[in-house]
Amino acid sequence: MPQVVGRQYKEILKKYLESHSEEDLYVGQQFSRRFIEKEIAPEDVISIHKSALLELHPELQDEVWDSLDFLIEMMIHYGFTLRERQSLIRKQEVIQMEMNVATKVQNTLLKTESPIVEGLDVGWISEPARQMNGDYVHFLNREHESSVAVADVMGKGIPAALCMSMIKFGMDGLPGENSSPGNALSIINRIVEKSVDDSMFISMFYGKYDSKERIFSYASAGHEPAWHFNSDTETFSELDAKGLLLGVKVDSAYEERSVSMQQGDFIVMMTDGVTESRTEEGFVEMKTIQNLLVEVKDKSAREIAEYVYKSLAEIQNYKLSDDFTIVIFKKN
Amino acid sequence: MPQVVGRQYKEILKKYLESHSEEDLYVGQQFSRRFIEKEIAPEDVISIHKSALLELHPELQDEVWDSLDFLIEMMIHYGFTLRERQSLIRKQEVIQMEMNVATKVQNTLLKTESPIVEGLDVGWISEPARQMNGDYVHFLNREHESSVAVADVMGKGIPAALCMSMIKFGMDGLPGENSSPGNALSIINRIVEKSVDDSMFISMFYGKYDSKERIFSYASAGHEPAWHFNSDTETFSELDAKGLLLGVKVDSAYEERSVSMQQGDFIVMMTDGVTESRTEEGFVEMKTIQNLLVEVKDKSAREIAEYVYKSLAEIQNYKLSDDFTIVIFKKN
Amino acid sequence: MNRSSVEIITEWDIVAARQLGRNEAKKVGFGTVDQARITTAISELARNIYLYAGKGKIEIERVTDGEVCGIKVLASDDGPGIPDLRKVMEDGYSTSGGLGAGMPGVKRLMDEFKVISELGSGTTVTATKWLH
Amino acid sequence: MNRSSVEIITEWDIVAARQLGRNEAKKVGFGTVDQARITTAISELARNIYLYAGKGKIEIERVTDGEVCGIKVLASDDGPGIPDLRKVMEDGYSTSGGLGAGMPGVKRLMDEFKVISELGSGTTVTATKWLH
Ligand SMILES: [Mn+2]
Ligand SMILES: [Mn+2]
Ligand SMILES: [Mn+2]
Ligand SMILES: [Mn+2]
Repeated sequence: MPQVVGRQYKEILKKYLESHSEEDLYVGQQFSRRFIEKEIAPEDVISIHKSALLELHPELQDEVWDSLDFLIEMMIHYGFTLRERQSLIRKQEVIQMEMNVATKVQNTLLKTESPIVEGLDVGWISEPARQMNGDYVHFLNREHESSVAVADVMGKGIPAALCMSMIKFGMDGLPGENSSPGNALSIINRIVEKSVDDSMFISMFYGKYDSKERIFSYASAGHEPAWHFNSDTETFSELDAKGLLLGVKVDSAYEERSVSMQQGDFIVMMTDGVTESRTEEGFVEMKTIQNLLVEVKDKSAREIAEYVYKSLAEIQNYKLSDDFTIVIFKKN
Repeated sequence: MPQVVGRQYKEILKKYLESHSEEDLYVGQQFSRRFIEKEIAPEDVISIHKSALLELHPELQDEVWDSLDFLIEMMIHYGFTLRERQSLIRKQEVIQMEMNVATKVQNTLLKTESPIVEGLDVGWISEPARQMNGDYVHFLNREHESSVAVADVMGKGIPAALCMSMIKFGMDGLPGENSSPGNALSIINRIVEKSVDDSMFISMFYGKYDSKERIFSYASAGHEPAWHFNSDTETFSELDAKGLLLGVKVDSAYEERSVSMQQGDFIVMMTDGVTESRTEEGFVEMKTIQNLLVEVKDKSAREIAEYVYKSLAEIQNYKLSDDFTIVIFKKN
Repeated sequence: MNRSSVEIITEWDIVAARQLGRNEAKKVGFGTVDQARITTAISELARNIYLYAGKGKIEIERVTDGEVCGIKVLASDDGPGIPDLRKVMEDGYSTSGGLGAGMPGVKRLMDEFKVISELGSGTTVTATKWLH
Repeated sequence: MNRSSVEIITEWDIVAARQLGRNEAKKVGFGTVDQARITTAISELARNIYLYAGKGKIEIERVTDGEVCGIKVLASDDGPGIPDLRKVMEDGYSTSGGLGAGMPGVKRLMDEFKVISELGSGTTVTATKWLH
């Protein structure tokens, strides 16, 4: 402990004992903050205090000095917590650096490309609320078929990131003959169930457009329903299918349904970050989002997706409360 | 603040002021530890102390009480650090839970199976020093060829885990015509370089056994040399080839070399966790490890790998200082 | 009077804001330690204004919620605003950077805490402590 | 005498070990705060023996390294040993679990620290503090 600290402390304490002024307390507190930066423990502060008081008022009774010695003893464990805090802060800084690298790796790893299939216009956007995206979109192209998985990993952070790599493996490994949405979800479910903790679930919507038959078939693992926009009637119908979240049960079955698409129709697949967009007044209504979609129904799939994102982000003051993902399959 | 705390404190302080006994200080410290568990801040402790002293010795001068008020003021920022520590501990617990899940996911994700190729006996072991393994082994089987990549990711934790998923992608995606060790490393290097932070490097040894030609060819990205055990002469020769670590330069070239294998010969590929096994006396000598290998030269590849691991783990008192990976390709 | 305020322009105004806060806290009936906590919170907010916004205002209001009394501190400025609020509120960051206990500190010293900040148009912090 | 020891069997022995440590620390010339730190470290080690090993020993030795004096504390027991030393030494774990400041605390209170533990055959901790 440098002597100069003790001398300065004594000066401040002396002034305070003479004047009781707020200014001295302010100066004292600023001084105590520097103590913390220098990792001076609270027991040291009591000791500095005792020495200062002893110099200023040596006439005080023994009880004063003894009671301060007792107080030093009481502070030793507090001193330990202070040093522990320093070490925890350093650890947290290391983890933050790791997360930055991990985010970069993940982005490269999970890159996916929109499919090019005759008669189908695909557009999508996926924006994380925080650093790492817990939503995931993966496209798969096979001859005249174009598939997409839209997933929301419950739980965030590191396991979510690894989980997505797993989904990607699962999808890339799907055998051609099993590419129907229901089968695909069953297979991915088995992989997820096997490798993931019970506390971690994934919701997934799996859609496939067949450009020969002009049919969109789909299955859902506890995911947000998609919407089908009918360009004739300018109305939306919900596309939902029965199925448990991925990872709950090893032998889950996934209902498969389909709908035929006319020119100008589009399918909107999304995560709950879209439907549960939140403003200070509460949730944004489904009707509001559908109205946004109708406003730009004649634009390209990409423009539709971006318009919805920008509008909803603006309403929320650009502070997303959840990861936001929207995928548009538009028949043209 | 429950009044009972103040009363108990007063009793302990009273006894101490009367007897100055070590026992009272012990009781006092145990008491202060419970304060911390109850998140009682240091400024509260001073305040409790002041009240207790005031009841015990109301006759003390004003300077005593004023100086304790000053001390309370000095402790406020310390109180903040205590609460911050609590929050940092909770955060760390969350991260630990995430890591547990992530480890499980990673293990499933990176599962690899020993190749089955005529005339080749393969055995291997990879043991992490800590929770997550920063070494990685991946096998690839193609008709009469059997390849293996042995990698050591520098840097540990989350990005290392994601990195390995990337290597797996890279390898699974290797086109058949590029399966020569040198080409394989070039391709993987490009993937790594593109997606990984400059501060993160991977060393990799890539070996391929051709069962038609009975030739083992190899390339190395700054990795530990492998050893070739010649069963005729019972000697080892080093297999090393020129090449930079993965991720350093986008267009690194990797020298490719080969060696022909006779019956009873085997190749030992490993990470520096094997060659740099450390005991209290220093590093384990290369000669020691090679002697271990000779001892079990007639056993199966799997037995050889396990024998080396067990012997070296024992020498190190079962406390690995680095991830430990050894792969044996044995010609039979 | 239920509400009083101090303009923060020089470092001395920080002391004035502290004094005002301590007096009010004493009148409401807070004990020594809570007086010190409320005063420290005001001090931090005023110092942030002085250091990073140049000028602003600290207002102090005595509040009641049913039978419970309390003290409410309002710190406002037209300064540059806080670019990344989430980061500023995170533990370990603001303190290690030497910015002082800053926002997370104030939040912990008080019972309720709210901060609104817009880049280029300033920051408003509201913090309340109730007499338990 | 350069070395003295206390057997730890009952909780009162913890107090005796503390007293011995404080006296020795005072003799070596440590100030009040460091005396308290050394005593606390001894207290923690003795308490660990008392709570988790049943019985053991605290030895205290005055040491010198060139011109520097110091005090060395040796805590040994034949208890069950520590199953996961790495975890025990990690910050945040041992304290939150109610085991007290435990090992990381002792390590921080002293200048040098070493622990050897074998499952089923006991634990030995050596901790030294130098007079700066
Ligand atoms: Mn999510
Ligand atoms: Mn979501
Ligand atoms: Mn490594
Ligand atoms: Mn290594």
